[in-house]
Amino acid sequence: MSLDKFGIAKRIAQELKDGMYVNLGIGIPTLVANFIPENINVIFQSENGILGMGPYPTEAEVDADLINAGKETVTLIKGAALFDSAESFGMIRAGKIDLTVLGAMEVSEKGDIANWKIPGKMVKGMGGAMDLVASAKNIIVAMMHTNPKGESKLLAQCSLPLTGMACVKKIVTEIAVLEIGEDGFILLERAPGVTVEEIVQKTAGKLIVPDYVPEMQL
Amino acid sequence: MSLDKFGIAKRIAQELKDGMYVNLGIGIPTLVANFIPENINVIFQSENGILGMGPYPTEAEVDADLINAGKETVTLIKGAALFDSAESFGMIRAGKIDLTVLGAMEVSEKGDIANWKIPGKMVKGMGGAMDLVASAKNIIVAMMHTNPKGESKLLAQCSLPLTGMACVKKIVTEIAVLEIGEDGFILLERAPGVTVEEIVQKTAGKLIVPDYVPEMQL
Amino acid sequence: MNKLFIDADAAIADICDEAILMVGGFGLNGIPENLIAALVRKGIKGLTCISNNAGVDDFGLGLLLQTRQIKKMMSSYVGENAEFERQLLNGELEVDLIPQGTLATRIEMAGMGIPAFFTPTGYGTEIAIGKEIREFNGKMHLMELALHADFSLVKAWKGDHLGNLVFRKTTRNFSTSMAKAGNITIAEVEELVEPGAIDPDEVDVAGVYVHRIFQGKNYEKRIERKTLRIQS
Amino acid sequence: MNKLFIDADAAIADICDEAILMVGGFGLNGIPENLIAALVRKGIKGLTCISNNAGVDDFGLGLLLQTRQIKKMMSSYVGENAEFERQLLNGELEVDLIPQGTLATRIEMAGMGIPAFFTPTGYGTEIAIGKEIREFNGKMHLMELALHADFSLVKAWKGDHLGNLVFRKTTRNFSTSMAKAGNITIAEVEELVEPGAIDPDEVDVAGVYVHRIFQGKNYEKRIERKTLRIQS
Repeated sequence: MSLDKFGIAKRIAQELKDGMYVNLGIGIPTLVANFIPENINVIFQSENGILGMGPYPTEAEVDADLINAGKETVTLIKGAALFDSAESFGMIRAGKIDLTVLGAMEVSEKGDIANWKIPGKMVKGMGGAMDLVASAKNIIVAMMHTNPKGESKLLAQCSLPLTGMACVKKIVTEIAVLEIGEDGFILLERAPGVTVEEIVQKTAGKLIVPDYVPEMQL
Repeated sequence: MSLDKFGIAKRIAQELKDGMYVNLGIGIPTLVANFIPENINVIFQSENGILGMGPYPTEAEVDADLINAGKETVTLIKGAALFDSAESFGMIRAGKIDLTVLGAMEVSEKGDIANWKIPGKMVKGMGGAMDLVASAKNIIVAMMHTNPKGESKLLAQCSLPLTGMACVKKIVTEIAVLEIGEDGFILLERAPGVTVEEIVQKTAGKLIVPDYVPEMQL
Repeated sequence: MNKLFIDADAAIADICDEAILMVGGFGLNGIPENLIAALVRKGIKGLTCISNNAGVDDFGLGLLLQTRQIKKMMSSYVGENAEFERQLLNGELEVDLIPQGTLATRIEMAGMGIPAFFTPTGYGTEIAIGKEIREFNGKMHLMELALHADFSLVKAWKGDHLGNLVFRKTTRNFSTSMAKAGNITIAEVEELVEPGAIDPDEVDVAGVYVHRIFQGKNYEKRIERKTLRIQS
Repeated sequence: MNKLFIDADAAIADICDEAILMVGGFGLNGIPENLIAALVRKGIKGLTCISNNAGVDDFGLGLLLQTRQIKKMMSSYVGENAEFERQLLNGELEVDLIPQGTLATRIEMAGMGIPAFFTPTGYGTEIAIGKEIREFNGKMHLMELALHADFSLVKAWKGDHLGNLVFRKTTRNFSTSMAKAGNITIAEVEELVEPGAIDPDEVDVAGVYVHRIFQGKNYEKRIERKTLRIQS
């Protein structure tokens, strides 16, 4: 059975390690914060100037001067730090953020990512995504395996304008966990009950399937 | 009669205008702060991270965490701001400092300045001087007209390694005020009782002497 | 040295048609509400606005879009704004999309007097087209240029008569860098205080960068996405 | 995530001969006294020290010069130190003199992930020899490279368990930038506090940059030039 968005977020949360500094993009990536394993501490960065972002506020805690990169009201954890955008992206470019989780429209078997522009449609902008993918040490993409038309989003080459080249390390979809290897996508895990055949069928780029592909443990 | 170091400082203080941000080098330039005209406010920058440097402290005010670029204990005026060296030199490079006053070993008729290195002697370093002369909007040199051997320090070309090229705007010595013109030093004023002939004799670079050279008003 | 202005209208009196402006804020967070309102009242046209976002239809820079005062936006993300989309699709508005970190850093570099720098952001994408590319430490980088403005308009929490500014929470965003990058920087503050009332250790933007300052009023501080924790 | 160390000796246990170190401070102002003392005790040799100054004969980096542990200094000004002069004239010490603003900015750029930038400082001087020169806005500039270190050693006023640092007065100097430029950054603080004790708006260096932190002791805070106002 394929995962819902919460399942994807839960699986990605397993990638977190104690002491990591993590930047979560909007959409499914934001949900990852809800599934941090009990025994570890991670610190969330928001690129508009927060290190140590906490949960959403209660009504009483709402502060118009404190939002995250998705323009949502947030809180701060004890030991948070605030700074400006130049410093925030300096931190990102200098490789101080251990993990970035973001969505994508397409990912190529080389680790290229496209997630900001569809020719012919209104382009809203790349925001901070290009900076994040150019510099984060580890980049995990959270997305559906196929687009609404049923076409694979894991391609030999991206058809859409790129956000970054050869930067994605891992992809978690509703049916599979894959990593980018030297020669293409490597299938690491499948969602509970999902067959390797289904994943093969829905992956357009080169897919390397090991002899044994375990089910995700959620 | 030629000026003493206080006279030079007093004459330079006349160049200050209300609202100026000023960086004073060590030596004679530091003394300029003692002669600010009553009716104006200027704000002193110290390149180790102060905007709004005040006078030296009383014994009770001494704070080991608060020094100026000359490593002297100082105080802050009301409305001072503190920052790090990168920001301080950013401010300087971006041309936010209106006036820099510093000493020199030699100045050329093109406005080149040499004040950091004598070949064959122990070189202590240029400190912040190269940054200041490369970027300040207005640079005034405070120095003796001749060196201890009696040789002119105002030359056609500097003989010592340069600190900066074509940057000095004005020079105040114990006998004269000069500015750098298109074609050489222009004599603007002479110290009280000092003759034009003495200044001509002590200036090795090209000196333009207007018909009337007024005495400094101190 | 008098940097004090009575209000936003007085502070922007010399901003003319075709001016290049930096406007602080991230989304609607920390935007110079009084200055934007004054620009609307003044009605000057053909503005280039450097700002991370373009406001919403009826607030922030959206107000200047409604009145067609903006000719060009330089931003990283311009969603949340239907009027913007309409003008863009009709060719009434020019847009230069810049990666957010590159935008922030180009502004910061202007304030540091650094005319050009290298960043890996955008290598291999259309952002790199026409830019000098160079390898450092085995990684490809683009050369980007500092970004200046005729006027920078920012909003701070507190400010003093000498122009020193202090920001609260995430309102620093682009505003602190923009304050340093304007040929003329105009700051509106929630609380205007005497010199000495701000601890020198807590100044975010030193007064040397700020040319005009005034006490703003009637701050709305609209929240774009009020999101609450579900309490158990 | 444990960044807490018991003392300076524990914090520098893995620094070896030939390491490249950044050492915070300006003159004797804001120097990491405990870390320097620990380096003397450890006795490692062949160090490259990036620090604006070289201390005085019997304090600051002067202590490491006395014990001949430093192979090379990268500084803007190295006066005030007779032993330094002796070693330099005898060819026992290498010195790379860098303009102070260029030094500060090369370190800052490392912390910002910018490998190279252009500055006007030093154009037309011997500092420009061998460097790429380029004109921007009608002015000549040199290309300078970011400066990194194996370890950055800094001293802050306060710090918390997550590595957030706060500085007092002019002790920021090179220390805040160096804290961001070290592959491993070690901070000693006058007061170590629990997370939450430092207002997030007042953090000078965010914890992400700091890998190790400990409470320093017996701060001498020596004053190089105590200069008093003559009271009338």
